[in-house]
Formats: sequence, structure tokens, C-alpha cells
Amino acid sequence: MKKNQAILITVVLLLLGWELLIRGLHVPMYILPPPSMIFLSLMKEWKLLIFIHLPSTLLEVLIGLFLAVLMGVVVAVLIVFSRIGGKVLYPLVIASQTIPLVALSPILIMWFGYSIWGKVAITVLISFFPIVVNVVDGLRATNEEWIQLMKTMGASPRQIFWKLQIPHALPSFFSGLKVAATVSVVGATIGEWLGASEGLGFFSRRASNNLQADLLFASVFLLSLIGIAFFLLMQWIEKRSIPWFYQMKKIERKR
Amino acid sequence: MKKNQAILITVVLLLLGWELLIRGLHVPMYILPPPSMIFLSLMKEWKLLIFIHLPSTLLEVLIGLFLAVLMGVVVAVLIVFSRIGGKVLYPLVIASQTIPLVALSPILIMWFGYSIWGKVAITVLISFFPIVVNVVDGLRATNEEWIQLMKTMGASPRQIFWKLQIPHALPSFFSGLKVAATVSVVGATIGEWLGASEGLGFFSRRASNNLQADLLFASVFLLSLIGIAFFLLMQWIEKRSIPWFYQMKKIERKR
Amino acid sequence: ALEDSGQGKELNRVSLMLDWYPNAVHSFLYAGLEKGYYEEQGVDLEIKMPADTNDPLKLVASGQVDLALSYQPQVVMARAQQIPVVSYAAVVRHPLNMLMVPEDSDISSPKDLSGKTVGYPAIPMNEAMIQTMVGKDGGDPQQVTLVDVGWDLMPAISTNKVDAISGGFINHEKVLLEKQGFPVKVFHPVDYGVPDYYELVLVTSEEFAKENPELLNAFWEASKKGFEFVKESPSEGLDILFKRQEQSFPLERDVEEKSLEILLPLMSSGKESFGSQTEQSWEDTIQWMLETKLIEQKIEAKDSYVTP
Amino acid sequence: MSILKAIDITFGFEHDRLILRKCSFEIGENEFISLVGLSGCGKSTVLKLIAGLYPPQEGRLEYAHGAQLGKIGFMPQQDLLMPWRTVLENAALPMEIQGVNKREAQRRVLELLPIFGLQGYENAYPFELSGGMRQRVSFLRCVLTGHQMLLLDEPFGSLDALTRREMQLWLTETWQKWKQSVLLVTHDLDEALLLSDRIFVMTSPQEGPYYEIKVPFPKPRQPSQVYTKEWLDLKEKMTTFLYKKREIK
Amino acid sequence: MSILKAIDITFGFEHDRLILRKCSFEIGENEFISLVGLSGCGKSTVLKLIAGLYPPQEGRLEYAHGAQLGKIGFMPQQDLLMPWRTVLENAALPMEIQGVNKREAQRRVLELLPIFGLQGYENAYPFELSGGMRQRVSFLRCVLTGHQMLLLDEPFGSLDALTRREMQLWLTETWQKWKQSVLLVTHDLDEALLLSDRIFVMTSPQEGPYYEIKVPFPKPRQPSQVYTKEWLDLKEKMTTFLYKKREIK
Ligand SMILES: Nc1ncnc2c1ncn2[C@@H]1O[C@H](COP(=O)(O)OP(=O)(O)OP(=O)(O)O)[C@@H](O)[C@H]1O
Ligand SMILES: Nc1ncnc2c1ncn2[C@@H]1O[C@H](COP(=O)(O)OP(=O)(O)OP(=O)(O)O)[C@@H](O)[C@H]1O
Ligand SMILES: [Mg+2]
Ligand SMILES: [Mg+2]
Repeated sequence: MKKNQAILITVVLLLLGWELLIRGLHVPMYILPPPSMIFLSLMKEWKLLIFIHLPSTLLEVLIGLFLAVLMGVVVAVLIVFSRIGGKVLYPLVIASQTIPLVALSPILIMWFGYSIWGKVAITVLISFFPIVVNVVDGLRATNEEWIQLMKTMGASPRQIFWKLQIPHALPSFFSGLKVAATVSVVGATIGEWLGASEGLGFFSRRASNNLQADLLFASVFLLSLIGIAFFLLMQWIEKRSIPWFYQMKKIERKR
Repeated sequence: MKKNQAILITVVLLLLGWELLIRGLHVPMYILPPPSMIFLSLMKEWKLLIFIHLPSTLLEVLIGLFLAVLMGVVVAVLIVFSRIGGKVLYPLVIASQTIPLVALSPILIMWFGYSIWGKVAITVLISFFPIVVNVVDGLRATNEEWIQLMKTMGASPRQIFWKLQIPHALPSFFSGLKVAATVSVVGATIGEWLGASEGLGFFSRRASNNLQADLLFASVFLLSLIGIAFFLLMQWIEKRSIPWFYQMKKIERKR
Repeated sequence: ALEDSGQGKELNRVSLMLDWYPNAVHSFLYAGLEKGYYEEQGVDLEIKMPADTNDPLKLVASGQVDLALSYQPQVVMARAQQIPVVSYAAVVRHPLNMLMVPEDSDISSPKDLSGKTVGYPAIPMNEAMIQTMVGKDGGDPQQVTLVDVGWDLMPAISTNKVDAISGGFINHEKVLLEKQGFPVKVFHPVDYGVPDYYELVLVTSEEFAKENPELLNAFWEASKKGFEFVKESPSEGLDILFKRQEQSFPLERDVEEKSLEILLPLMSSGKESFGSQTEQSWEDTIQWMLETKLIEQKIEAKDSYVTP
Repeated sequence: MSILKAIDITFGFEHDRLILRKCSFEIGENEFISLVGLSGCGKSTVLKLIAGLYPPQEGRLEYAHGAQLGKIGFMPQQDLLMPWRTVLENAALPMEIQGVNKREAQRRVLELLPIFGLQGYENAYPFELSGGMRQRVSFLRCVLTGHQMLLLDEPFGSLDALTRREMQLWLTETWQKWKQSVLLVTHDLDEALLLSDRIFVMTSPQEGPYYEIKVPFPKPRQPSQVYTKEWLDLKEKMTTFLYKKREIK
Repeated sequence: MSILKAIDITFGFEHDRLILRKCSFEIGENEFISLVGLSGCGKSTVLKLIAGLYPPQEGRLEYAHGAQLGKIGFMPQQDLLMPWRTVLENAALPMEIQGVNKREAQRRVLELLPIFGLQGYENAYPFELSGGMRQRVSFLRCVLTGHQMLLLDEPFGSLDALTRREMQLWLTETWQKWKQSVLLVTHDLDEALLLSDRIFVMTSPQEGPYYEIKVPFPKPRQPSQVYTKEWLDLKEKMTTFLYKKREIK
């Protein structure tokens, strides 16, 4: 209770500070509008934002994140378990992260046109990397003694993988997943610049082209909400999926 | 030896496949040029690329990554150890990740002008997040039994932090660092769009604008090299910093 | 630049943000720098590049830069939203932004776009332009599908993902597409009901215009000389641009030559001096933007620009 | 004088399975006490309660020298060596925490390593040690806290007879020299009888009260006494307490 | 018939400190062998060699039933329970690996839990168990491999006398019933004498050869025999082997 109150107060103070700072320092509103203005334009355009643009971005994020997780885990497994593949694949994966969008976007348009898949592709590209690195590290960190024990039980590499390395890499995987979930929102936003006719990324770009900073930040606000929501969702899934990891801490601390 | 050969062969095959695919499928060269063309324009413009643009991007990446690590760790520590701060700070950090560049660029220019710091700011913004998440998770994962033991020794929270939680979070920190090092290259690239007159990001954008795909991909190639180099550098530092983590595996596996 | 001014005159620093990366259209600025025209006028010019085509206006309004190159309709839009910018000179006096279709396309005039897809960079002005053009030509604007293609106008049309593009410049996209073996037909917006607006204008903030009339004047005098130089000897003008750019990016000579060839007539103003503006042009543009709902209320044409 | 008084302590992890019910005991200065009991009856938990790691659900603990954290040497049942520290660094940890000068701390560790049979292993990481060696490092770390009260959770469980005896002797000596109080958990009744002034025999509160035995033999005691009648009788008595009506086959 | 033959095995982690030098031994079918030795002398290493986890540097191991991995039940010295698995799931792991139907595996675990004193703990996670309970789960997991040969590394080290005796009896019974071969590491010479057919007394190769003792007492043996003269003599003899000229004070 008390903690929640304190949080609320902090948030209110932050918003107030922002408002006052902008008004006090005469920061131009077309560069950074005060929260009150953002709120007003959010009220004005909420129907458009919530019913048209939000769902379309959400869909991209959802599909993209799902594919990113799938691909990230598969790639990580290949890197860890195939030695040559790993030596070639890992650098390729890293290289893929450094390609600027200007180089990529024409290629994606050639392949995917203006369908949702171009946006999904960018989302995947941006968000699969943290998963790869964390899962690789998680899989590599498995305690050798456990592996030995399972070997004496006659476990196949596949069984060691599923029954030992995967559960053992889960905490690490979830670290990566939380990063991925957050950056997938940026991915979708950037993806929409590839060409879209709806979505918060598209909306924000149009608002910016129209010099409507209040609308721009209204969409930024919604994007942040999506980011936070996805992050919290992943955290929630994490707590459910590795109860042994959290339960341990909780019980021992409670007493 | 044999492994290195296999890697070389794979790389050559990949390049060959790319070349043939593009020539065979008549992919427009101004969208995706074949490696031979990229190599030629790299040869042609190497002086410009290596002596003017590469150093400037490298500098941004270096400063940016350094600050990102500093800031990432500090923020993570605040999130873990200050309860209210954590509840407010973490969502803010997540939100910061979802703000598109169109909203950010005028603000950054207002603050930093056209100095290198605007570019550094974007690099920091993009690369500090993986560090935050991984360090937070690493710090939170510390085994409660060790904390208890240190408490009985009369250790202050500060001592528990430095002597237990920090070393314990190191492997996790390094996962984040490797992601950060890679995406910091993207950060600098994007940062250079803020208004720069040199740097590989600047170069790539101009090349793209002029439909000079060969030059564009020449700079992409260099960006990828930086990314891979930074990743490997971090991996090397990791191996040096947590020998106990790797030594354990090595010795037990060697026999 | 300070030390070789030679005359002991104090130089006033002026920063200018380009509309985009340096190209042929900016050669008059570089010529002025190279030939020392700005120094003669006591101006120390510093050229900057934007992150986004919208940044120049915002930054000039907030005083982060003194001058910027932007587009006339953009200035109108900014003023309509109380962003205090004014136009100081018309650099390119006619639209460059034209509707383009592949040369072998069966679209022979804008009305044929009914039922087709047009790619554009999510700029509302382009939407209005297509509507006006198709409507004036007797087509149904509602039947045209608009697709935001982001930055990639050229790949969009050259890979046939769209039937036409709006937002491409005749001195850039058209030239580049042709160079890549993809010739295009263009439809001139002025032929289809769009006012003959100024594609590129030099803008500054109201405050700067009020406080530094002499400086602006000096700057513009030098720019005029630069433009005269480029007009007289385009090839040398380009040489200067290339020289100034060789440390950062290898521009392509043939492309910029063609571009400048297209630009020069559109920048010259006949009897009037380079950069002069007319109230009529502003009035027409404002009226058109009002009709197409690009702005919500009318703004004063004569407040939108200042003259030296 | 007592160094610790436990008054009416109640504790349990689950409500239906208490570990202590209104349990009171005292530990005297320079007293050596052993704690024996069935596996899983709660011995380790008692040690953690005394160390101040769990707060009792009811009752209270009174310490002669004020707060307990940082005043008691605690050796946990699992060795809990830090994998990123060498033997030397692990053993020096408590001194590091107390701010002892690094060289001095090293000196003290290196001085004791031969006695603990760990000579030559100062730079080894825990994963390079055998189970018994790890236990000894953990024991060493505990005694190097230098505190007046030591809580030892099965410190000699993985040691062979000779090594165990050497450790016992060393412990007895330091205990006498420094006038420490020791609470030692063990499953070896002979060990308890050999070392202790008193023995706490723990049963779960579900099964009845806990017992306390005063060991009547004068010190120093010899392992050879193990076969004397009085010794065997006392052991017999403890076994009865421990296992009630259950019988050792 | 021997189930395992070790021929001239040499092994060491460091070159100057060998653990085995040209060591040969045999383990017969349905034989119960104990391995005793000083802490750190290499007992756990021998078990890992036999289990096939370390390849010997020289010499070879011959198994009657072919490859060793997946044919031997191995109980490591550290419990190595998986923290993400409950007691039930941990114990069922080897059967899971062998592809035993899940319900059947559960049934077998649940059947044995009361015997192992773990009734009611089937859904507890390892962190909720005491040290001795963890050891028993680990032991249970090992026997549930169902293999003919069991390698047990100090399986009863953290158990009190009664629980330990119960486990011993249960082990002896199953060993007889299923005609298993057992190699048990222990520090308790009485335990070794009580259970084994033969006892291997390990010394480091630096100190001399290793010894083998055939236990002459007929089975079943009773704990009461511990005080008989023959028993004590044999113990004495082993102690001499173990500690050479060193003396237990
Ligand atoms: N992974 C390893 N790397 C290096 N040395 C090791 C390793 N494991 C064990 N040793 C060394 O090998 C020797 C024997 O170890 P081992 O664990 O086999 O002893 P043990 O007889 O089981 O002792 P204990 O009774 O204490 O468990 C020890 O000196 C130890 O330091
Ligand atoms: N963290 C915990 N959460 C829940 N239950 C616990 C926890 N720790 C211990 N227990 C339970 O408390 C009881 C006593 O545990 P404790 O470790 O004190 O036993 P012990 O006497 O030390 O046994 P052993 O001789 O086997 O080490 C056990 O039944 C155990 O299951
Ligand atoms: Mg215990
Ligand atoms: Mg061992």
C-alpha cells in the first residue's frame, strides 16, 4: 500500500516537473510538448490511435516477437552445438545486427512488398539477437558436474539438452526475452517506416511530418505503454515458468 | 587447423552463392549488389572509408559503449537496491527504448547541438538497456544462502554487493555487454543521421540516397567488421575476467 | 575562415541547415564559400545536415540554427501551427516534386491512377497533391490507393510494388532511376491544379529576421553572387561542390550535372533577383492548402515571408 | 555466565510441522555443546536461528554481547565456497569483511593451511578440491572469523578418521586457548561424547520434549574410552532419547 | 565372474601428483566392495573413472556388459539435485531417461519414499530439504537407475545412526535380491566392515601401494559385532594400512 503510494507520488512529481520545466524554460512545444498537451491530444485522437494504429503495431510486435524467440533459440542452439556452424553463424548473426536500415529496407521491400511481413522481418531482426546471446551463454554455462551425472545415466545429448541445459538456461533466456520484448516495439516502429498505412510508427512519422509534436508524443506514449506491457508480461511468464528460481528467494527471505 | 579450413570453405561458399544468386536471379544491383562489386568499391574508396569515416564511427562507439556500461550498471544497481526507485525507474528505462528517432532527434540536437555527444547519446540509449536487464537479473539471482553466510560474517550491504553480488552477476553482465557492444554500432550509425559530416552511418545514408548500393554495402561491410570485432573483444575480456567460470568447464572437459 | 579574411573585418557566424545532404542544388552555397563571397560580406557560414526533413524547421524556429532550407508548403504548415518561421528567399521557384510512373506504364495522365497504387513518403502534402491532380484531371481521388513507402521511393517503383510514386524530385529520383535503366514519365503538378509553389525556400525564425536584417542581407548578397557564379559556369560550380565533398562522400558527376541542368532554370527568376518572392505565390499556396485541409485556418500570406 | 539464552522459541517452516515448540536453552561461556538429532529434525535450522538468519516466530534470543550478526562464526552444512575465489581468498573472506589488512589475513590463512591438510592448495579453486577438502576450507573460514562463539554444522562429516581426529584436536585446543563457546552439530555420538560439555538431543516437537545430557567424563578424553562401560551406557541412553520406541536393528 | 576389470590404470589431475599409478583391481558380480582412504586421496576420482567420466591416462577398464555410460548407477558426493525439479521429479530422472512411462516411474518413486523417510516431501523442491534429506533423494535417484552396478560416494555421510542403519539394511536387501555389485565410498570403517565382502584401502601412489582386505565375517552381520575382538583387530589393521606410520592420537 505505502509503497504504491510512494510510486504514485514519484510519478506525479515527475510529470509535474516535466510540465514546469518546459513551461519555465520555454522549451518550444513543437520540439517537446508538456505532458498536459500530450494528454489532450491523446484524448482528442484516442479512437484513431487505439482502434486503428495500436492494433496494427501490436500485431506486428506479437508475430515478430514470436518468430524472434523461435529463431533466436534455434540459432543459439546451432551456435552452441554445431562447432563449425557456430564459428560461421555467430559472426553472421552479429553482422546482421549492424546493417543499417537504409541498406536493408529496399531488399525487404523487394522480398515482402508492403505486406505486414516486411515489418515483421525488421522486428524479428532487431529482437532475436538478445535472445541468441543470452541463450548461448545460458546453454554454455551448464554445470559440467550435472552433465556428467546425466551421462552416467545414459542420457543422450538430446536428453541432456532438454532435461538439463534448457531448464538451466531458462533464467538467462528470460533476460534475453525481456530485452527482446522491449526492442521488438522499436522494431515494429522502424518497420513501419518501410512503408505502412497504419500503425503507431506510421502515425508518429506522419505527425512529425505534419509538425504535430503533441500527436507525435501521444503515439510515443502508447508505444512506451506497449513496451512496458510486453516487458511486464514476459516478467510474469518468467515468474510462472521458473518458480523454483524465484520461490527459493521468496521463502527464504520471508522468514 | 581442420576446423579453420572448414570455416574458410563455408565462408567462400556463402560468398559464391550470394554472387551467383544475384547474377542468376537478376536482382537489381542497386538494391543488393554482389560481393565482387562491393569489394571493388571498397578498393576504390578505401582511403575515404578507412581514414575518415571509420575512425569517427569507432570513436562514437567507444565513448558510447563506455558510458552505456557505466550508466547501465548504475541504473541496474538503483533498480535492484532502491525499491521505489526501481518501480519507477525500470518502466522509465523501458519506455526510453521505445521512443522513435523522429521524436528524439530535435530534442537531442537542442541539447547537444551537432557535437559528437548527440551521436554518443543515441549510442548510449540503444546499448545501455541490455546491460540494465542482464545486470538486474544477475544481481537478483544471487543465492540467498551465500547472502546469509555473509550476513553472519557481519558483512554490510555494500560488502555483500561488492564481494558477492557483483562477482556473481558477472557472467550475466557479460551477456548483456556482448549485446550492448554489438548494438552500439547500430547506435552510432543511427546517431550519425542526427546530422554528421563523417562516419560510416552518414556515409551509408548518403550512398543509399544516391542509389549507390555498392558504396552502401561497402560501408555496411565495415560496420559489420566493427560489430564483430567489438563482440569478440568483449568475449575476450569476459574470458579474462571470469576465469573461474570458464576454467571450470575447460579442465573438466579436457580430461 | 577567420584568419584569411585579410581585411580585419569581424566575421559573423551564421549556421544554415540544409534540407538534405549536399547536392547540386546547394552548389551556390559552396561556390560562395569557395570564392570567399561570404567572407567579403562578413559572414562566417557554417553548413549542417539534418536527421530528418522536418528537423530544419523545428530547429530554426527554436534558434538552434539561424537559417534552414525547407519547402514552401512546410513553412505554411508550420506557421499555421504557430511555429514562428518566415521565408527569406525562394531558392527553387517551382515544384520539383512530381508524380512519376514507369515509362512503359499504361497510365497516360493522373486520372488513370484510379484503382492504382501510389507510393509516397507519408507526407500529408503529397496526399493532397495526388488528390488535386487526379481530381482536376477528371479521375476519382477516392479510387487511388496510397501506400507509405518510407524512404524507399525508388525501389518501390523499380520493383513494381507500386504503380506510381509521389514525392520524388525530377532532379534526383528521376535522374537516378534513368541512370539505373528505369526511365519514368512525369506529371507536372502545376498542369493539374496544384499551385506553382516554391519547392525550396530559405527560412529563418521571425526573431532572427527581425534582429539581424543586415546579416541576412549580407548573407543573401553573397548567396546571390554564388548563384550567379554557378549559373555562369555550372561546371566549375559543380567542381567546387565535388571538391568540398570529396572528404566525405564521392558524389556522381553525371547525376549531379544532370540535376544542376534541370535546376538552374527553375532557380533563376528572370528579371527579378535570385530568391525574390511574390505575395501571390504565398496566397495561392495557402489557398490550396486550405482547400485540401492541409491547414485548418487561413494564415496571412504577407506575414509568411520577409524580403531583403 | 551464559553467552546466549534462548527463551521459549517456536519456529517452523510449515504451520503443521513445527521444528521447535517453546524451546529454551542456554549456552555458557567457553562451553562446548553438541547437537544431535535425526536427519531432518531441524538442527541446521536451530543454528540459523541462533546466527540470527531466521527470526523466531515466538520467543526470543538473548546474546551476552549484543547483536548476533558479525559476532558469531557460522559454518554452514553446505560448504558454500565462492567459486570465483581461491582457497586462500575464500578462507580470508571473513577477515576481509572485518577490514583486516590483506597481507596479515593471508599470513593467518597460510599459517593454518598445513594444519588443515591443505598445504599447496592455496591457489586452487573450489572445483579442484575433493569433498572433504572443501569442508575443511569452509571450517577454516569459520574459525578465521575469530569470534567467541562458533556454530559448526557437521564440520567433519566428510573426513576420514585420522583427518577428523586431527581437526577435533585442533578445535579442542583453540577452544581452550581462546575460551570460545562451540555449538557443534554431529551425527557421531562418539564425537559428541568425546568433545562436549553438554549434548542437546533434539527431537521434533511432534514427538516430545528435547533432552540435555551433561557429559560426566573429565577432560581431556581419549578415543580409547569409547569402549568403556560408562561411555557405552551414556550412548545407549542418548540413543533411547533419540529414537524413543524405535529400535536400531 | 567379474563385472569390471581395471588394468594398470594411471591417472592424475596434475603431473606431479598422481592419484593412481598402474593400479589394477576387479569387481565381481554381486560383490559388495567398500573404498576407504584419506580425505583427498582420490576416491571420488576412482568412481568417476569407473563410471567412464574421466578417461584413464594409461591402462584400461574392461566391463563385462559393454560400455559403461548408462549401465552404472552413480551417486555423486555432492547431491546434484536439480533445483527446478521436485523430489519426485528428481528421483524419477533416471527412469525418465530410460523412457519408463511416467506414471510407472512415479509409482516406483512413491513406493520407496516412505522407506527413505521422505514421505510427504514428494512435491518439495530441494531447497526445502535438510542436508540429509537431500542425500537420501540423491541415493534414491541412484538406486532407481535399476542398474546392476552401483557406485556410491559417501551415501550416508550426513545421516544419523538410525536413518543410516535403515538405509544400510535396505541397501543390503536390494543388493541381495537383485544380485547387484556395489562400490561404496565411506569414511566409516565399521560401515565398511558391516557391509562389504572386500574393502579397498586407498593410499596415494606417492605413499605406497593400495591394499585390499577380504572381510572374513559371515553375513548377515550385526552392529553388535563391532565390539568383538576380530572386528577390532581388522579395523586396527586397516587403520595401519591407511595411516602408515602416522598415529591416531
Ligand atoms: N577437477 C579437478 N581438477 C583438479 N584437481 C582435482 C579435481 N578434482 C579433484 N582434484 C584433486 O584430486 C584429488 C582427489 O580428489 P577426490 O575428490 O577424488 O578425493 P576424495 O578421495 O574423494 O576425497 P574426499 O574424501 O575428501 O571426498 C584431490 O587432491 C583434489 O584436489
Ligand atoms: N527453506 C526451507 N523451506 C521449507 N522447509 C525447510 C527449509 N529448510 C528446511 N526445511 C525443513 O525443515 C526441516 C528441518 O531442516 P534442517 O535442515 O534444519 O534439518 P537438519 O536437522 O539439519 O537435518 P540434517 O541432519 O539432514 O541436515 C526439514 O523437514 C526441512 O524439510
Ligand atoms: Mg542439517
Ligand atoms: Mg570424495
